[in-house]
Amino acid sequence: MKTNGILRVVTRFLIPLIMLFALYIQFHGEYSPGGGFQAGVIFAAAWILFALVFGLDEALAVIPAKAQKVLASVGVMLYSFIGVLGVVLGGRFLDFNPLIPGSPQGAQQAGIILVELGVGITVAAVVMIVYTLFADRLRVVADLTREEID
Amino acid sequence: MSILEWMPFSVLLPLLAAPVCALLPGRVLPWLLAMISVTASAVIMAFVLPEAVQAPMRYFFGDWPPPIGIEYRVDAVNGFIGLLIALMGTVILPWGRVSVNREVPQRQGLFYALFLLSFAGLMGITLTGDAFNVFVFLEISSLSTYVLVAQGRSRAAPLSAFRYLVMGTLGATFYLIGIGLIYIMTGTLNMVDLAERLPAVADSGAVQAAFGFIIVGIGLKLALFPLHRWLPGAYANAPSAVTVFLASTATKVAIYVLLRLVFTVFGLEFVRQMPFAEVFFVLGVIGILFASLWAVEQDNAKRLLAYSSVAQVGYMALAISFVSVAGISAGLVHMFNHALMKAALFMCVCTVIYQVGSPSISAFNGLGRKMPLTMLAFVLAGLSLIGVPLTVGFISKWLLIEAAMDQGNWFAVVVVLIGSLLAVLYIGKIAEAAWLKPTPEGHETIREARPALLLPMWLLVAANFYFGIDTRLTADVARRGAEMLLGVSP
Amino acid sequence: MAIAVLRMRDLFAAVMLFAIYSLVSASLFAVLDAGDVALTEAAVGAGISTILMLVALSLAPRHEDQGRGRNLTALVVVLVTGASLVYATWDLPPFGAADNPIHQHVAPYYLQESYDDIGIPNVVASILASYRSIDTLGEVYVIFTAGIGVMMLLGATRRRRRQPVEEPIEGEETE
Amino acid sequence: MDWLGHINYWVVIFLMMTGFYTVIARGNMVKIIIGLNIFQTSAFILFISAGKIIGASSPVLEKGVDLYSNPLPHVLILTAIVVGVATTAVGLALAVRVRENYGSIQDDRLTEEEEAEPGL
Amino acid sequence: MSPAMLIVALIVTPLIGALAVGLLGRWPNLRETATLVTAATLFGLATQLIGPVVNRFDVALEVIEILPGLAISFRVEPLGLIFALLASLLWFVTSVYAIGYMRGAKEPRHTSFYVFFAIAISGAMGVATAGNLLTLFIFYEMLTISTWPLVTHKQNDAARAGGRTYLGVLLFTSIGLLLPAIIWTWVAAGTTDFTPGGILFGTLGPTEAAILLTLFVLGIGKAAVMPMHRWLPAAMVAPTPVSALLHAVAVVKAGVFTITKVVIYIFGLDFLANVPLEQWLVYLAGFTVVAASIVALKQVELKRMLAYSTISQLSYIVLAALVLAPFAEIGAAVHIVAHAFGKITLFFCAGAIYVASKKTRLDEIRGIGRRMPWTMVAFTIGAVSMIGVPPTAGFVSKWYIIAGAFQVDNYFTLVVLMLSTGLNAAYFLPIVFRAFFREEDVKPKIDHGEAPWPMVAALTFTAALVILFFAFNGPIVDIESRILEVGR
Repeated sequence: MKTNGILRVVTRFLIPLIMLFALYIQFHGEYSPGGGFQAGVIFAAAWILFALVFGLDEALAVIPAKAQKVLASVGVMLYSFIGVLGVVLGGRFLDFNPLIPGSPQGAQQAGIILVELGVGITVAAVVMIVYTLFADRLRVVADLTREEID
Repeated sequence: MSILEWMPFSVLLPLLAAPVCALLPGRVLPWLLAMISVTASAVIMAFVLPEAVQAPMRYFFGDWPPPIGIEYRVDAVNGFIGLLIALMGTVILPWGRVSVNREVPQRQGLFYALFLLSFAGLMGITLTGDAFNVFVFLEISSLSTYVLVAQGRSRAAPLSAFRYLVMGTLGATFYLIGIGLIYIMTGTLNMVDLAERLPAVADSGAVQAAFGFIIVGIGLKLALFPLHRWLPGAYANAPSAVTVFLASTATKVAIYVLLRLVFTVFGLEFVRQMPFAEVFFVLGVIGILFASLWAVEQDNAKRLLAYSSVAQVGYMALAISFVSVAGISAGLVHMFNHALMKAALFMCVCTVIYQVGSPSISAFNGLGRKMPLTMLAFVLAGLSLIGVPLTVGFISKWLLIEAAMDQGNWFAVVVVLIGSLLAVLYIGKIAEAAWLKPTPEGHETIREARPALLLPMWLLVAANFYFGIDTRLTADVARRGAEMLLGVSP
Repeated sequence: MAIAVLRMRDLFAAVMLFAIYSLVSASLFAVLDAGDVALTEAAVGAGISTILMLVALSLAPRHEDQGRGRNLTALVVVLVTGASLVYATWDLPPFGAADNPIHQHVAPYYLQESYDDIGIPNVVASILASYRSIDTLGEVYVIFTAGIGVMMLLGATRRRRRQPVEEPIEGEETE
Repeated sequence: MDWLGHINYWVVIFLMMTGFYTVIARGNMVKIIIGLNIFQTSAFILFISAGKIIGASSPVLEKGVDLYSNPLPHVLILTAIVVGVATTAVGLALAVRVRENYGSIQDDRLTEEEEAEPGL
Repeated sequence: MSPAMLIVALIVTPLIGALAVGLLGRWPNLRETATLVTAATLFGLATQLIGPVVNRFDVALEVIEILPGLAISFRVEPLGLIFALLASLLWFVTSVYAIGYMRGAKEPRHTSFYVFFAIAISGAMGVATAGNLLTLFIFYEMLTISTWPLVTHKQNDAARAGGRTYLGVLLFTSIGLLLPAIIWTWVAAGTTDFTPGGILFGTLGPTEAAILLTLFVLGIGKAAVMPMHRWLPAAMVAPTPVSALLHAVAVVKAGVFTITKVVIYIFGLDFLANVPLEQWLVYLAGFTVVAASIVALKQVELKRMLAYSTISQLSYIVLAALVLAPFAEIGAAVHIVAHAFGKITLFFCAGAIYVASKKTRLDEIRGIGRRMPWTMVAFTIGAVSMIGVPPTAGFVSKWYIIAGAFQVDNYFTLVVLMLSTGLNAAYFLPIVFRAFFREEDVKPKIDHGEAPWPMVAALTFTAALVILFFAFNGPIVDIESRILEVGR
């Protein structure tokens, strides 16, 4: 697959588009179907496509495994942090109203955007992690069989 | 902050700690963080319970009142279970550290993160007042548990974990379908709200089927006979710390969910119309007898105790099947007591495995002389399982038999007693090997376990006796809880 | 479709059929006014799950062994479950009617009040991220759990490459 | 009894049971996971179809529309789908490990091996 | 010390002793001194209770409520006092004997032997002073479990098998039958306190009461009423001092003591008289008396023969308790003491023979009376007491039982007593005859004399007790008659 020039060109063209689409879904979720989860999946799909076409090592050079792990944690921590912030500012857990005093609607929207961002980050990171690990395992098996044949 | 505002943090603290834990390097820091958050959770629950017994404590997430939002609603029953889980976590973590170091030498940050998730999931299931939220937290705890089980060192560990995953997912989906059906009939997911709206539509096939699906779904999690097939493998092949934690908490939470949904949500009148009591009675009886017999047959000490756990679930099912205050409080007390004794027993067996390297009963030969403290703890906890007086097991048996006699159900009395006698057999099998058989060749160098393993074990053994003598906490709170579940004013 | 999936002994084809099944479900969701769900199902069922299964399959034999042909117990269990569900449906409110109980309680609040409360038109997003945000927090944690779970299960690959066959140690040394 | 109004449910049940059978008939592990997915997806369809109101539109508020389908099932099922994919990922990872340990993912063949395991 | 504190002291002293013995395990002489000192202290403490009980002080103590209305409580009444006195006295004697035996027979693990022995005595003290069924059950089980390591002391295959039967039967009966009986009593009467006159009157129908009584009689497996007697012969694998503990000091006595207490303080004589099937239990006990004697007749090993003799003698006590006549109740209580003195003597003798000559079979002891005159004279005294001939303790108790049977015209009991007296004579007298009046036909492998002196001293002392009890039984009978005085 790596040698197929047309595919590489098309992919190079497609990936930014997909990522853009992901961002659209991420931040437009309030107005149309979509949100953090779908965005995360699509973003990760773009990365996976990249990995399929250009190889896993290339893809890992862009977003290393370590970064994936950190990102996955950062996402949930962001979500939880917003929740705790509500408590710190005198409300309940995941209460967005205290975030921007005086403007409940604005506060709610801010809360939702941040929370969805947390979702998106974690989902994208986890999907990448899972793919990386499976694909990596695949390579190991391939290596092993090659050694056996040799 | 008032105690009400702290209450959800008994779930949230371990949950918040999990991602941090996953990133921490080394062996000490992740453990320390897990330990701190679990202990904090226990402390919070200890403060929550006395207030929750007086009147239910309600916490609205996002300040949205239910049924629009989701609430945590803690009363005598789930406050009690929550405290139990948190306490077990607090005792098991320091014990588990040593064995985890050997069994999961790498990536302990992830391991403890999963442990925290599993713990937080169980706590979340316990405290929540929303039927769908139960499903979400159930999945957090289940998923992390599957992975934890697969960390066992034996070859079969991933296989057992896979079996557990399949059964667990089936159970969760059954539960989901059940919840879906009652949601379709009522339009709400909040448990209290459901309880108010269900009677109007109770006389429909949909609600009856929902009841059935929920029972089967939880029954799978509960390892209620005949849905227990996943349990022995999972318990036997999981890492020691996970086995001990699972054995003392997971099935208890499942029973709690069952009680909550059956009695609070569906309500006593509905339950009386369904063949609930009969089915649970029959399954409980068969479970006690068969699982005890299987336990007697086992040559692997961990499997033996796992089958014993299935039998103990049978006791709880039997207690619930009486649908009386006496019966349900007996069930609740037994839940607490069984956690204490099974955790202690599994700790002893796993300590032996740690020191000797084999779980087969022949490995116990002559250990009474080599590891006297461990084996003495085993015998004492075993006596508790059998139901010898001054132990918690005796209290359980007493209350259970009393509840059965209240109903004039002599058959149940006989079954409970036969169960006890079978427990004599399977505990006796190990005790005899340990104390009366000669030490085999090659075992001369075995020494007593280190204090880090012995102390929590003996703490639990002491608790077995303390709560066998002072039953104010267990019996009183359980009675309150049972009265509340059945809607009987004290 | 589903029957075809389960009769298929070639696992690769089974997975492909499963992907198509997911897409059909997704379009079904879309028809049922569940745009968010449709999008998710398409991304997950047809996308992620399929990719994962394909990768997993390449790690395993592609053809299913000739196992036990029919499993009678399983069939009975399934039929009983199915029958009880059919029994349940007799009392379910008819499909798509606006006066079903599900539409009378709680849901109207969301539809009528959420714009005032939160100010965004996508009610699903409002519920997801605000009204029932603790559920969603749980959901993110489930994903996170799966992530670190898979890491825990398959993460040791790089180390293993050098020592390919690592049997679990049985009967370890004593202290 | 308006059976036309229920036929939708029955299709769902049929799908559900197909998935369920695949799971408990205990064949190949990957197939079991596919079965689980089918089982779950059909349960999702049940939820979503319960939320549908004929003639209503998607629950994204617009001016001039006052009949919307019920948004709550959508939320629940979104969560459930996510849970489902998480389970699938873990399940497949476990299957890979089983395959490495036993060289097979044929579930029905592995039972005896599991029970013979000493279980450390 | 206040009487209530005395109760605590009675139970705690042996435990302290056990601890001391455990700690002193490395120095045998100190260790055994600790045992003896503890035993002597215990007996002293027990005698302190005589005054209060005779003067009708209420000696009671409530420790803690386990469940609402269900407390661990203690109350000393005449029957319990006798049991406590008996057990503590014989513990001392047995300890002296055990020192000789354990060293003479070269048994292993002396320390654990003394430790568990002391714990068992603590259990016996708890049984003796229990104020309700729950408390009694707790200590009853403690006694069962702490004697298991003693029974299996030899740790070989035979010991394991014997221990399995021992624990199996005792736990089966106590958990399977006695515990439900206790809970039933609790459910029916709302209390399990031992109350003069009984607590069950008016709460149970006659049939239910009959079933409950059956549960009690069979559930108290330590009383070894057939068919729950198997554990006693099985326990013969243990060293002889353990047999003494089982047969005379604590275990079987705890069984018959419990039955007597249940009959008097839980059911009440008046209530029981109206219970149908009560007669049936009398027949069962009578059957056990005769059947066990016949089995004893066929034994070839001395200790097994003595075991079956115990089964038979225990049922005397059960039988006497169930005759429901005032004199018979006194007879039951007195027989607990009388049999204890007699049987401990016999076991001491059997042990002495074993230590001195390694002989265990009846046919081996021809002419042994000449080598071991003290032992065999003591044996004769014990045997005569078992048969019930004056001037021995056995005569006193039989006398009261027969008088009781006459009080209520229970001729079945009379016939049983006659028959068993004959049978007792038939299996004991040939031994005595063989020991003294036959020549040794084979020269023994070991040229032996008497056993070590502590053993001889102990058995001489108990034999003397058998005779003395005949002469000075007044105080005991006095105390015993208090039970009935209070009860009526």
